[in-house]
Amino acid sequence: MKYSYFPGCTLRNKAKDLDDYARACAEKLGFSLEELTDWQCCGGVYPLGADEIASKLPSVRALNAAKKKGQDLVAVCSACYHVLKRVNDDMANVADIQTRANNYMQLDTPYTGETKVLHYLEVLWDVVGFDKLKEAVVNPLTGRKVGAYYGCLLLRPSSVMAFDDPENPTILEDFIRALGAEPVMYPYRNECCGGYISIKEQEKAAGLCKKITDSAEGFQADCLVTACPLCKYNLSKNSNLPIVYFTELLAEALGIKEAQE
Amino acid sequence: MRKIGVFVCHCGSNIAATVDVKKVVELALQEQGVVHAEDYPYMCSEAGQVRIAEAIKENKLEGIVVCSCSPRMHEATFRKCAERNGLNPYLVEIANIREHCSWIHKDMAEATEKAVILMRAAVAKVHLNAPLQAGESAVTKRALVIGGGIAGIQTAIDIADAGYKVDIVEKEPSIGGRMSQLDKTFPTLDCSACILTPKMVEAAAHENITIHTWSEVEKVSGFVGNFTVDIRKKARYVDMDKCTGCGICQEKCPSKKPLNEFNRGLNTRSAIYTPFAQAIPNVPVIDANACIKLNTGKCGICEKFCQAGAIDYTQKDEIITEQYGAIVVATGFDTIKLDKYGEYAYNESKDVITSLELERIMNAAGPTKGHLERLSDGKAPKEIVFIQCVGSRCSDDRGKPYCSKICCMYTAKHAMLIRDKYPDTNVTVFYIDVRTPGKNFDEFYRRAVEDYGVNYVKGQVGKVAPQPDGSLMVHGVDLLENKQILKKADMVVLATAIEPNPDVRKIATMLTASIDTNNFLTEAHPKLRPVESPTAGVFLSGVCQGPKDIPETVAQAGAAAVKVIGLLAKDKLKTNPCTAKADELRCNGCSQCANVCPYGAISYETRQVNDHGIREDRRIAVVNSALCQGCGACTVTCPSGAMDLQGFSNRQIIAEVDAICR
Amino acid sequence: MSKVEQIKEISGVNPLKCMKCGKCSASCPSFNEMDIKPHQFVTYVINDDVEALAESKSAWKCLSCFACIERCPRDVKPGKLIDAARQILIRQRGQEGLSPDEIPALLDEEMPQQLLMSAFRKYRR
Amino acid sequence: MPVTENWKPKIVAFCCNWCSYAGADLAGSSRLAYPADVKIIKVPCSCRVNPMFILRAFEKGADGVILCGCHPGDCHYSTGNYYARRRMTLLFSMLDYLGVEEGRTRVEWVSAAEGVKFSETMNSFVEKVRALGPNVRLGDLRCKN
Repeated sequence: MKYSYFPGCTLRNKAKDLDDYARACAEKLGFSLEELTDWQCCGGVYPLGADEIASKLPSVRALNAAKKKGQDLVAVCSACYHVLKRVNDDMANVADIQTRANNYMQLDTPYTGETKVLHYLEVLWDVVGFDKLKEAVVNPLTGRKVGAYYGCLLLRPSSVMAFDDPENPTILEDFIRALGAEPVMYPYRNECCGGYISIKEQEKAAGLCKKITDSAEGFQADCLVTACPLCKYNLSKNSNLPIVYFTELLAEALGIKEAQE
Repeated sequence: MRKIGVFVCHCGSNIAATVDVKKVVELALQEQGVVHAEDYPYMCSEAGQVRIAEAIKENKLEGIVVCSCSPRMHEATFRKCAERNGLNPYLVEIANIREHCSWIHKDMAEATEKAVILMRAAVAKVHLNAPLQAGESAVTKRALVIGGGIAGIQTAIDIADAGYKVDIVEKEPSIGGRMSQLDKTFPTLDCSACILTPKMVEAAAHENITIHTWSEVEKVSGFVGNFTVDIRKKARYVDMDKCTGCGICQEKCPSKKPLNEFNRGLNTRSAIYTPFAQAIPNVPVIDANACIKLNTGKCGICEKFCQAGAIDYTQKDEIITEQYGAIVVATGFDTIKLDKYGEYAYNESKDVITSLELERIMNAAGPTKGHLERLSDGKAPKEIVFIQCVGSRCSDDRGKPYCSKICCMYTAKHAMLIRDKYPDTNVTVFYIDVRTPGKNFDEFYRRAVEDYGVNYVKGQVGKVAPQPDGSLMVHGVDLLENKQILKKADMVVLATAIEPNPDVRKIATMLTASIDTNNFLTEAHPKLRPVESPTAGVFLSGVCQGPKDIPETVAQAGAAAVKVIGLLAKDKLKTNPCTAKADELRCNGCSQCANVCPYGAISYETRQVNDHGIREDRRIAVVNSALCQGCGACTVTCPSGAMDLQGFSNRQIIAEVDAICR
Repeated sequence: MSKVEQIKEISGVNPLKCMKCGKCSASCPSFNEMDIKPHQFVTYVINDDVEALAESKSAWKCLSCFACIERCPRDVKPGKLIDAARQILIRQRGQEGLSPDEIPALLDEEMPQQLLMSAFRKYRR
Repeated sequence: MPVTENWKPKIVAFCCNWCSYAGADLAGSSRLAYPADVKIIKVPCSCRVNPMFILRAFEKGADGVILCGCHPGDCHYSTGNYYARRRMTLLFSMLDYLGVEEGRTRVEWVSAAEGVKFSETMNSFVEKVRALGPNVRLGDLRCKN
């Protein structure tokens, strides 16, 4: 199975781990990620305004490129996934945005939301299957107590993201379980880490992160997994609790991490 | 050419403000056959009807058209008026120039033009109306009440007291319904069982009432006065006549895993069970899914211990067929599922409960024997938070758009009872509005605040977060102080929205009773006929029609009973004369009409016909006008055009089409 | 078009649907930093009080975490309203929430590009 | 017929007595506007509508015909709307064959509680018929003055 792959700006440098492990694990699990040739940054945040068209165009280009290849479009970074999926929804369902974006793009055939946007975790869940994933684990993470940190962007708004239950998601917990570790349930796993606010208001972000990591530690988590470089940055900066990308954990369980090191 | 009169109603300013009524009158007089036309402020008023009466007499009118409100509102009024004055009531047509015209258009010229066209269509139709005579049908003097909660019980008792037979069909093993699950009732705090049980006993003992518990309505056919209903009596596996209700079977039954529905699944029960101690009938049922004997053939312990020999594993479901003149729907409600409200951690924490679950916890017969304790660790909660409007007043796809009406009052009740019995327990209520319209209701709520020190906070809760120490962190807001509140609670109670019992959809379909987008049954008129369904002979009692508390439910139950009694008191009912009729010269006896008739109203007979001088025997469709409900399915199916519907004949409808397209 | 009309247009939100339950404010992680709270924001738009919104810090404090949008029982989406107000501010020159000169001092070694991108989108045109 | 700016379509709406006519009443009592071009004919059930009536309307110059009944499963007479649906499917495909555009005919289920839906349905239907312009296909010249 081949997927179009949108790595995103951060996975190209600061979050290279997230990217490398994702690709390596994909090969091991029998699917491959073909990076789109000339993708542009998604912008990091979804432009909420109904009249913001230009800032949605990079996503439309990526979506259209995947459409031309006849592939689903996979993202690993929560923010890229969020932006791509919401722009795609606009292109499928919001007539005004659809018309105006297509007017800009001047495509041979207009893009109307045909591409399916998937998060890497969804590929693991829906295509590979967590039971198959479990079988592929060579280095089960037995005894590790891992808290899933979802943050905001994977889950909300659920009407568009339709990723998991927005208040009590389970996909990462199931993933952790498949790798042989013990998932730790804690209530603030879908609360905001502060996001972009940390550029100007470190203390604000620190407070929010502390609430999250304190809660996870209270429930005995050894570490947290996340899919978002910004969440990882904020949480790591404000806590001693190890924060790892879910792909790193995956690579470790599949025996890829050691091989690469 | 018939002489037609046209009467244009102003409806005060409802019509006249948007439709030029004088113009309608003027143009009506130009229509063929119209010999009289006039307008009047309120045609439906006594004085308006007098004008119609005089016009009928003076002009020897042979048909009238009233341009007014919807025929659903006053067609009957004007038909009666015509009949009193010697004009066949079916020679009256209504042009709906209010709901379908003046109320939806703003431009006077446009509305007037439309009103004129609607008038013309009605005039064209009435020229072709036939004088019809309503037939008569007998009334079966027995009523069916579907649902044995307080609504159904009260309706049944009231009908039975008037001397008519009533059957109650209840799908649970006992009558009693939701009210039997409640601990205390507002605003008097009397014990629910203490006031309900006597009613249950009264119903059971009443010579005119038959109770079918563990039974469901399976099929309904017929029409007002003459319903035929199949009732499935589910296998109880216990002989109702032999059982003495001693209860030893329940004590000895080794299968103790099934969740106790009566206690909202908070504890378990045996496979053979009566839902609660005061159950009526006091005869247990065997839960076939959980019974070891029925599933494996082994066990049989209940049979061994039953001294009365009442256990019968061979029982099968039984279908009984009964005749009724009237049917009352009293199917009640349930609380909504909370799966979509993950932020309140209902599925994550045992100490987040619904208010109905709290009723069971507070009740002496409940899972904690009436002690207020946390279901997670059995500890007494010291800090309780109530959250109002969970799933009510929502316009998203998670909840219900309506106010559930009872929650403000029962929460005040719970808060007060807890503060009274456990004074060292703090109670906080997060509310949006406190709605207390009802006798002694606001006083009751104020007592909770002023005398019992319940802490009411105006604001909602965004999240309930279970903490490592087992407590619940409530993230709320106080809108009056304009600050966020973090409250550590031991128990959170959700005032969960109520919704009609999910079975009501199936029942409404069987009864062809209409239902609204929230699954509440629709009334014939929201103000003036609140206990009648638009389907004749079907009546509404209790929450199936809309959220209600107990006093309102009982009042409506009585009102529904009165309507049933009024129906059953009649020996004969007038039937709708707008029935199908076959033209014997055109009918070729092909049977296609009988195949589409939902009422089995069409049969065939061989009859001698005189077809333009040729006499021969032919097989001809005959419509039983008592059974025909006038849908018209047969008229369109008939390949030779022999079948027509009186009152809505092909010629009449075509005349309307022509008038509109003119 | 008035500013309030612009806010409604950009956000696509009908503030009249609000029943003033406060669930947005109960859910908001930036509540304490906001001078006009999320639920008040809706009322200010209804009351056409744009000056107050323009002077308010709230537009810069919203994290776009979408908790209010997710939980709002009336589908009002206060977060979209706040974002629309922010849009109107940054579309006026000199009103941006972040100037390029400030940035070097804010950077650190670990900071992901995503943060810079997001911050630029949120604070500037 | 040339389309003038003042052209108004003639639209016939057949509504069943139990659901859709009541839905139209509710649209009225809720003051939910729709164009005056729509004229409603009450029938007991959607199954009373003979395809002949619809042909007649087009013949007499109607520009659009819409049939409204109870939702599937909610018919007052149990099954009438199913018959209506089947008949209209056949009729509409025949009309399409004859060149009467698809947008000029429609079947819609509107319950007694759906005043909003009734109004929205009529608005969108009229808009569609307006866009199509006057119906010229089945108009019988003998019916013109």
